[in-house]
Amino acid sequence: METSLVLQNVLTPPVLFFFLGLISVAVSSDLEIPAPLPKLFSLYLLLAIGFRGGFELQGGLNNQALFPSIVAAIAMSLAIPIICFIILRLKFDVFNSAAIAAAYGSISAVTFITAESFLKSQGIPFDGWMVAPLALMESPSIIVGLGLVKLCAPKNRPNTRIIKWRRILHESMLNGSVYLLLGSLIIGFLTAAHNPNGLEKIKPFTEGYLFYGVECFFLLDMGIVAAQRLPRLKQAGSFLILFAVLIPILNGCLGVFIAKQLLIGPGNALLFAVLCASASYLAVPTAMRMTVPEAKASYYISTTLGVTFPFNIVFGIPLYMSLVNNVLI
Amino acid sequence: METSLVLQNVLTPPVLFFFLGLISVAVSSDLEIPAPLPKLFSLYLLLAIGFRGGFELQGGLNNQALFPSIVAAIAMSLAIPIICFIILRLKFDVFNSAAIAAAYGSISAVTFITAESFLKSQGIPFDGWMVAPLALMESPSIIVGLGLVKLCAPKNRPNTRIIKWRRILHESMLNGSVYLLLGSLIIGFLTAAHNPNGLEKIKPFTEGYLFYGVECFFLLDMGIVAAQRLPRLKQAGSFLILFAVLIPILNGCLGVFIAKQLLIGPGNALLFAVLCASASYLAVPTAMRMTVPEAKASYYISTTLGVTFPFNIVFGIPLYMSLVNNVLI
Amino acid sequence: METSLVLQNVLTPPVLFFFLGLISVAVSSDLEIPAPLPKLFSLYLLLAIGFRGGFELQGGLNNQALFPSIVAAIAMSLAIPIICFIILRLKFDVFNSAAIAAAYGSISAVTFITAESFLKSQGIPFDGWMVAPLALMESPSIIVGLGLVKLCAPKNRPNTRIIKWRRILHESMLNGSVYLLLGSLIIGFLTAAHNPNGLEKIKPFTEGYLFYGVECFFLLDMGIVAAQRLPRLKQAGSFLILFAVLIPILNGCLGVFIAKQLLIGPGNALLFAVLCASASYLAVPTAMRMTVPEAKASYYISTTLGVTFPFNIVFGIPLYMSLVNNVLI
Amino acid sequence: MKRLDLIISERELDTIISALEKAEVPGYTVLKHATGRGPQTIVSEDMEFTGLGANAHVIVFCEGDILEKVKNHIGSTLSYYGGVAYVSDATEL
Amino acid sequence: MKRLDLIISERELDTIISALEKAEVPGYTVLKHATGRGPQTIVSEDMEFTGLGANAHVIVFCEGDILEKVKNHIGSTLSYYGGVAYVSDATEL
Amino acid sequence: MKRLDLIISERELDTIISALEKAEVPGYTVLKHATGRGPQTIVSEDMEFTGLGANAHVIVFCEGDILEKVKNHIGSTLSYYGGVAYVSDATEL
Ligand SMILES: Nc1ncnc2c1ncn2[C@@H]1O[C@H](COP(=O)(O)O)[C@@H](O)[C@H]1O
Ligand SMILES: Nc1ncnc2c1ncn2[C@@H]1O[C@H](COP(=O)(O)O)[C@@H](O)[C@H]1O
Ligand SMILES: Nc1ncnc2c1ncn2[C@@H]1O[C@H](COP(=O)(O)O)[C@@H](O)[C@H]1O
Ligand code: NA
Ligand code: NA
Ligand code: NA
Repeated sequence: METSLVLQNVLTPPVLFFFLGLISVAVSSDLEIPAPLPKLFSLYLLLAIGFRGGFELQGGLNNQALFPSIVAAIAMSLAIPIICFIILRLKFDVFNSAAIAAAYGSISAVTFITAESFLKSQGIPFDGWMVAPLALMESPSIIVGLGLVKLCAPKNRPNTRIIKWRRILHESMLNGSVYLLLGSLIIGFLTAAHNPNGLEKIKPFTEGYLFYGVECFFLLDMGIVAAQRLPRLKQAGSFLILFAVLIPILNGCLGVFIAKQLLIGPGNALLFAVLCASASYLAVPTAMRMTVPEAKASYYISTTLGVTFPFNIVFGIPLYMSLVNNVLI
Repeated sequence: METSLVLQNVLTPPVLFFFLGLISVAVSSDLEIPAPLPKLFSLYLLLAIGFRGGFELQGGLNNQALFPSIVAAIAMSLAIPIICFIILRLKFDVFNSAAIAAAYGSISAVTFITAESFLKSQGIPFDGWMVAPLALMESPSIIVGLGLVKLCAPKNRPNTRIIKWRRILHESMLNGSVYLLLGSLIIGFLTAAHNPNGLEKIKPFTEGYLFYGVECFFLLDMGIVAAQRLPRLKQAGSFLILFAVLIPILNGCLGVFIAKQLLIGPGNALLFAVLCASASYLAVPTAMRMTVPEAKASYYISTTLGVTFPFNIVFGIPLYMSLVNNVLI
Repeated sequence: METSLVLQNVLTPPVLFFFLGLISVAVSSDLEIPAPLPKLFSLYLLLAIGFRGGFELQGGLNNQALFPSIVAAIAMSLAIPIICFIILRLKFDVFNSAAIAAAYGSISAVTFITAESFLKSQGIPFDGWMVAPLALMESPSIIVGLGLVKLCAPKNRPNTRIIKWRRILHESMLNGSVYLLLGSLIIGFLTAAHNPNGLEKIKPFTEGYLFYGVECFFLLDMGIVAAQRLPRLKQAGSFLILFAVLIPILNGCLGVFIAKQLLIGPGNALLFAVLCASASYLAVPTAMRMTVPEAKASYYISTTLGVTFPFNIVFGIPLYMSLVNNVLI
Repeated sequence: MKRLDLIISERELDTIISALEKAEVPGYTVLKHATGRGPQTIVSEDMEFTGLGANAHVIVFCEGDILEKVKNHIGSTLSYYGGVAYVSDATEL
Repeated sequence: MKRLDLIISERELDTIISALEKAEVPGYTVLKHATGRGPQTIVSEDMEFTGLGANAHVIVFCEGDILEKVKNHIGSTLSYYGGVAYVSDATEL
Repeated sequence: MKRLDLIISERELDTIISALEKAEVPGYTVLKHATGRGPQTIVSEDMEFTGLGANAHVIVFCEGDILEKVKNHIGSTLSYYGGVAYVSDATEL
């Protein structure tokens, strides 16, 4: 990996604001973005990327690489939790292992957005419909995670805690973030197909500088949140911290390798790798909290938000990019 | 009414997001737009349409149709509550009848905005100063509603509950939403008259894609709110539900008929009909809650938000449009 | 001072919205901008002006006037608190005098922004890097204020209340507002230097109409807040009210006089005068509340927000402008 | 010492606060954005944007004799607009 | 009269409210956006955006006999998801 | 069991929480964005944006003997910055 790539990634406004947030906690400034403002940013980003994904999907329907990419993405979101589960079982019980594993099978939309910004500032083209795989990777990993609990949980789990498949489907498909993302994708698709006029009117809202600005703001907040998670990592132990750094690298490599088979070009390949490497802090934690209360929330949240997210934002993206450059070209 | 018009209306992003909100409650997703974000959207929309109305009014001062339209609008907002009151008294006491009647005499700014979006996507021209009638229809209907209570309330209403005219004027003119709308209208007017430079700078904020995007977001929330009102409608009974569907149709027809006399063209005619047909969920409920606590808030809120608003957004607008097309042309 | 300048200033949208807020309290409308929306506006404005200042600074590095302006600004933020302290000691104890004095040595970013809008609507050019002096005037005045307490406080101040220099530096440099402003400035600088591509993408977010719109919204809120402070001014007494009007005039004159020596042109001169004349309601009150709890918050907040801020917004800016015109030309 | 818990609509908050001041309470604390159900109404968060507002929870720590005065001053507001008021014992830490 | 203070996660609020309704409480008040620490978890404001939600503080004023019913209905939720429930005395003002 | 109600400025929240942890309370709940008036200051919502912050209402359910420790740890903060602390009786549901 060329260090210049890392530097070029770090010197984009979103990543710089992420550092500003990190540092504010380190020097104990009282900078704070009070609730529900982060929720506003998060809702907006999900709506915007969903909508954009939808109309790009409409335009990309004829693209040969679309369908294989989606299938590969879903396959990865099914496979990664199982791999992670096996590794995590070395140290953790079924509940914690399954919850953490599900988070790594799923994705982080903001990591994806940051990767897109990186590609843009590098002038590397990519396809907008890569949002479709993103939108379809949340649910499968939740299903696998909860399925693992259902199958592997100790037999003496009390009756009240038996998970029903109905419940699993509900949690995986109707979680607010997943629902908004998929819903906006469908709306974008329908609008592109039937109302080009309406599309023109809403496109600048979902793509223009407002998106970039909100991305910066949200990363500022994520910097604060990530830094606040760090002290709680001590509890988690070094095994988990190592896991949170090595697994994204492993998954990112896997992603690059698969992207090569898909012949989707270097831009899309980076995005695919980032989807594999990133871990969810929206849908999955919520679903796990509801159905697997035995798992410690601080484990699956501190690792994804406190380690994997910053790692990917700062080092992961340029790392996977240089992998893509060396493997694909 | 041509079903194609309904479909064209439904396939605009704002209406699609409204459905997304409705469905999220139906399938019990946990999608939520926490307070005070809806307030932010609502404040922004009021400020923006008020300001836009003000500068369009400045440009339209010479338009012959302006003054008659305003007079007709005020007349409607005085007449509709009386008609509604007479109908509602068949089933409800004076307090509930007056409160519901006042809501239907007033307007819903978001229904108006949605109608404008519909006109734009249909390529039908309309005048920006139609916001002036909108801004002037809130207060009169509140005055009529409270006047009806003052005149018709049973004589044994306790002394503490006697409404003073001063209070009525205060509630009708200085309600936060009315005040912001009228104030922004005046600011827009003054800016257009004295500071064309400042006007150019703020116009994109009040008209551009930000407006359209916030409209989508707000309708997403309104979908959630409307769906949450539905269960409470059972209490209200079928008379009220029927009322909430038929009265907008009646008022919409009246509106189209009057618009024909005003010779204001099909675009403006639709907007006028929508003003008549829509019901208030901002200023009127607040004023009624303060001055007529005997009226059940769930009646006047559930009907306007849970039935009339969705009806107008989805079916009403295309219905009035086809009426306009058949009556005016 | 020509009254026409006042009128031209008053008839800009931001100032009109400020009046709309003031009046809403006067007529007791229930218009309200609930927390944390004002915080959102404030964070956005700080981030945007900081970022803009940063990249303008990058472009203005070769400008001869830059360095002298910064030095003069810091000197003023050190001198003004001492002057104010001496005057205030006539009536107030050390704690209150120091706290109020520090506020007047510091700046109000929104007054600065309003002055920029005024310059733009007058077509008078100014330099974007004037944000750099702004960003560097908050901390020194806090240091002077707390230093004055440390030196002049009665010897019988209990041990727990002894202020440590470390604490003073922390409060003055790492206050959330100062930190965000300085941090965004550095990010803007770095982006301009290393990532022109990223700069183009974020510039419209920090400069475009969104900025102007949020400025209007924030001034609407400031109008409400200022008017709500007024009743508490009675407690403060006429000495303080007079102080809050005369001191900005004095400081503004001083500012114009110094700006003349700096040869920075009329636009920059107005901005410099406004920096001197305005008083802080963000960083300084927070720092004082933490370290000098003996000072009455209602004194330093009511004067800055309730008197000096409105005075500057409405009369001060055109007054300093006409001073600039008469002194500089 | 006594502790008074008042739950009323945010729209009546100013009236209630003035009444408390008239009764000369030593202080009070207000928590807004409360929701709930009473014998008369349901107050939900999703209606806050309309201007109807949510409930406010007002806490007052004061001597028992002040409570009588409070009762006189807020009684009419509570009976007109609804809301509840409960008293418990409390001692300073 | 008794006063019941329940502190639970916002995610379980609907379940708890239904349980209270089943126990036929005369009313309740909910304060959301509470944070805190219990024997099991730390709940902080900065995680609200993820959908995990903060805590809710539920206050119920009711007769003592209703509390037994409440206990039966909410017990399983509390033991499954955590949360605390305390009772004190209260009298109407 | 006892119930402790603390009302302090949000700016001192971290200090107070550390003090509670040092006193080894079993848990606590925090409600931010409280406003109010005390003998010394008025805290209103419209100043929150400046960074002054509003008040926080901290609730602790704990055994009586822990309260003594709490008192020792938070006393100086309360007397320096203001705020109130009251105790009532409570029993687990
Ligand atoms: N028994 C109760 N326990 C707790 N809160 C209550 C109770 N009754 C009413 N409330 C609160 O007081 C508000 C006003 O009630 P109401 O008098 O029905 O309008 C409700 O929205 C609840 O928040
Ligand atoms: N002793 C306590 N005093 C006050 N609040 C508590 C206490 N224990 C728990 N809580 C609250 O109850 C929530 C749930 O606690 P837990 O049962 O640990 O999940 C915590 O987040 C606190 O807000
Ligand atoms: N008697 C009281 N009852 C309820 N809350 C109080 C009381 N006194 C003070 N407070 C609260 O404690 C905060 C700090 O008060 P102070 O000690 O005056 O700074 C106030 O803003 C109120 O929210
Ligand atoms: Na992944
Ligand atoms: Na109407
Ligand atoms: Na100054």
